[in-house]
Amino acid sequence: MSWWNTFTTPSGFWNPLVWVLIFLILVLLSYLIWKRGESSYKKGGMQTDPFLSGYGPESKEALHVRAGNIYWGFASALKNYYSLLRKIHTGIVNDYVGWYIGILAMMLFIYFLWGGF
Amino acid sequence: MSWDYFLNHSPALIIVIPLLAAFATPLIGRFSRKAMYIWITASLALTEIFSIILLYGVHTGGTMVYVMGANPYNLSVPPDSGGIPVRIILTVDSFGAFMAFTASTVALAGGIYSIACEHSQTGQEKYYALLLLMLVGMLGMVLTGDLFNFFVFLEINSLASAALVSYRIDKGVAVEAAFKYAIISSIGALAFLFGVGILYGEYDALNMAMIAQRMKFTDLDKIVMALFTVTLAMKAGAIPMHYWVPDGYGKAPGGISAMLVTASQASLYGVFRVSFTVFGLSANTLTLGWFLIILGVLSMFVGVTMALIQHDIKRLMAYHAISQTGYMLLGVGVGLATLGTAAFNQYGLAAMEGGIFHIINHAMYKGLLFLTAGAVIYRVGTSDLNKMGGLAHGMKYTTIFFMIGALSIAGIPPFNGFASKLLIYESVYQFNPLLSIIAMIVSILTLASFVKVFHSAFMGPKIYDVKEVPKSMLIGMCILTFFIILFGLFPNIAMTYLVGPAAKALANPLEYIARVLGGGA
Amino acid sequence: MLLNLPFITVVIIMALGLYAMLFKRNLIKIVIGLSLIESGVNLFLVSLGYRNGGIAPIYTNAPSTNMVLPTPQALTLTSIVIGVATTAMLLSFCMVIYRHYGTLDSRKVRRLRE
Amino acid sequence: MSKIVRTQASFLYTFILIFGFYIVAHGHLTPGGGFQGGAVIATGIALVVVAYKFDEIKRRIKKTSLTAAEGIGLLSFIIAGISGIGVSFFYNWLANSGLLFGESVPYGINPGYLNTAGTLPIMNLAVGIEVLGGLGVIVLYMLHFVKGGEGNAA
Repeated sequence: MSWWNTFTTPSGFWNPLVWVLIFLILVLLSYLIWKRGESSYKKGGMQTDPFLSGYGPESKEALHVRAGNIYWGFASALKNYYSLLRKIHTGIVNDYVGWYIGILAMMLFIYFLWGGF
Repeated sequence: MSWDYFLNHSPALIIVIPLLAAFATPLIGRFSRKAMYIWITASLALTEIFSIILLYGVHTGGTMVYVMGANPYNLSVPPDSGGIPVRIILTVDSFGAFMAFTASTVALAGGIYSIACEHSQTGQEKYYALLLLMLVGMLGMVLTGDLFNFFVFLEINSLASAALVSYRIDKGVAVEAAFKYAIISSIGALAFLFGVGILYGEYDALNMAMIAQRMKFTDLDKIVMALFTVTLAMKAGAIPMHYWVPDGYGKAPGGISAMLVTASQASLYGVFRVSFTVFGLSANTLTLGWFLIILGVLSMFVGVTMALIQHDIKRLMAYHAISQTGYMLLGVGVGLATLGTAAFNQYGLAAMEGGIFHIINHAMYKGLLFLTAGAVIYRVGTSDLNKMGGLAHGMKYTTIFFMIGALSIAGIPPFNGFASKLLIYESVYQFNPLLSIIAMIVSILTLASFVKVFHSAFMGPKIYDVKEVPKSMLIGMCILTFFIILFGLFPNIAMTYLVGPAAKALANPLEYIARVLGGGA
Repeated sequence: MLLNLPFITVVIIMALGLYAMLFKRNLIKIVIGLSLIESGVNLFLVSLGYRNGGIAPIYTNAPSTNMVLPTPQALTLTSIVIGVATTAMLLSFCMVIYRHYGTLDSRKVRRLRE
Repeated sequence: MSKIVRTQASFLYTFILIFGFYIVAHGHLTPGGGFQGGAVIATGIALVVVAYKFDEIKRRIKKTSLTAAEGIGLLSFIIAGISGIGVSFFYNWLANSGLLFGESVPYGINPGYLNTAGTLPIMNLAVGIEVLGGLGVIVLYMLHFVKGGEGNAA
């Protein structure tokens, strides 16, 4: 196994150099396709503004989605799961110790039951 | 003073250099700030060089044994001791050297980064002394061959880390985090010491090799096994004992957050060392392996789902650190569960290699991400993602570094996270397809959550008029980026020289035991 | 039975310490609980090395050579030193927390959660 | 505190220091050693701190000298360890050499000789200096809040 060789996994292989080569070729291809496109496009005209039923575009500051609103749907779909997790994360130092002691006791129990052979 | 001399004494020198540097730092800092920076950087670089010497020594000569205070230096079993290893014995096998390399690389990056990042803070000489002591703790944990010595270095590590977490008092919130971290790590260390006491009472030995050889696996040993594995898994930040991780990582200064990742991994090393070397020969490794696998899967899933809803940039990354620790526990856990069966050579060893490869990858990219988060906080002054936006206009290099780190943690080729994740997916799929599918879903969610960070912090209209961060912070990030790209493009370098030997050394405790008890020959 | 007495004490001390850490809401009391557990572990280590009728393992003017094991005592000493450092650090954290939060109640010292 | 306490404290302070250094110096012969002796010395500092007003203590005991003692003690300990690196780290090259602390010890029960044990007494001394500095600083900082500081840390 020398350093530039293919990296073998249990049922496959992985060679980053080949991947990068193919990636570069694909980038080149897409550039060529892009180059064949319409070239009369001008920056800064009416073409670039989004069309919102005739209303003027909002300012960019107002359109920026803040972090708290991203994945709102994901969080509200899993509402029960997250409310459980929020309940567990109390932030009280006694609970931190309690979880540790609890898992310790549980593992003692499990090792005694199944770890004995 | 020849090459052989440095090679033979490197296990001690790698611990002594940062220790000496730590104790001299307050004295030098009293005279000149600049001299102190040079001193810190030089000692960290020297430690890094010695970690490479250690890797070379282990690669050419096998497991190294170094006995403190003995004549000659490798006399682990003196002729008049009756076959019992005496004194403090450092035992460096490939896995230990691998961890030492990881720790000292991240410490080098974090130390250089801190020079500019903490420039205006007071009490800097204590900061750097503690930073070096934290490195000493990590190196000692991964290089020692003695359980009590492991406890001492564990305590050095956690005390120094807790003090560093509280470094920026931040209206008391950082101190609250440090208090919680110190309480939970002290009680864990005491539980570990209790286990060491039980083992000493049973087998009259503190040396790991000696205990492993004498192990009879009585009921008392099961108690010790629970104490050791649960404590060290807690210190590594596995769910459901992870509560200190977001607090500690989230409130530490940028460079320290990166180093806390490797500090947790030193505890992870402890889990693996204890389960393979000390208990691996006699215990039921299937139970132990499933314990690690279940912890790993829980950590992966709960960590990443908690990360998705965070709005504090460092807390979010801390939850990702938990989630990535899950991959390592999963990979090595599969290796442990199949240890000794035919399946081990089929896919178990590959799973272990994947888990261990993920350790160094995670240290590099999560270190880089924490450094970029620190850079963002350095310029913007807040860690709340809701208040950020448009930073890419001013901080071009930081944005590029963040993108590299984020793509790497999400397992996008050709960065290094992909290679280790691929190994874990393929080998775990053969063990149990469900686990592998969960791992892939977690990877997708990781990408989703870093898209969120990238969008809300770096994209969008210009809100803050920020400049690029100072040079020393960029150099710190550059060091870690170099390794990410190196291991990404040439995974075989890491596989041949670092990961493969480490996995084999971990899976074969008999060689470790023979080296220590063989009188150090 | 008499030789088991130290081990029974160890269990009682550690149980008391755990009780304090789990159910007491004052941060200083939590630190006290930690110190109690530490004392329990130290007592456990020292009792491990005891031999019936043994004397302290020092050769100066010793009446006999029947000595207790010195290694657990060295371990205990190290653990005590570490314990001093831990306790001092935790108590100074408590002081800073009190100055900024105005309370030492662990139910109120939780600005970090989720 | 009252005048009686203050007089007693400054009288006892010397004796506590002497006793502490005795424990440090005999660390290789009797129970005790660097940490215990240093802790005894730090109790002397604590006694003075309890007895006097905070401003007076600040004049008598300097924080900077204590932190310097801490650093010097740690450095000399590690240098004592490194000095044996020709053979191995922490190698006791002074023992049985006939130099400082270099006398050889007779086997078996003996009254104990101060001039033995090689680098161990040097390390004890270093640890003693370090611990008196470290614990002294801790005591000073903690009592700073109680006595002289902002006064809101009860």
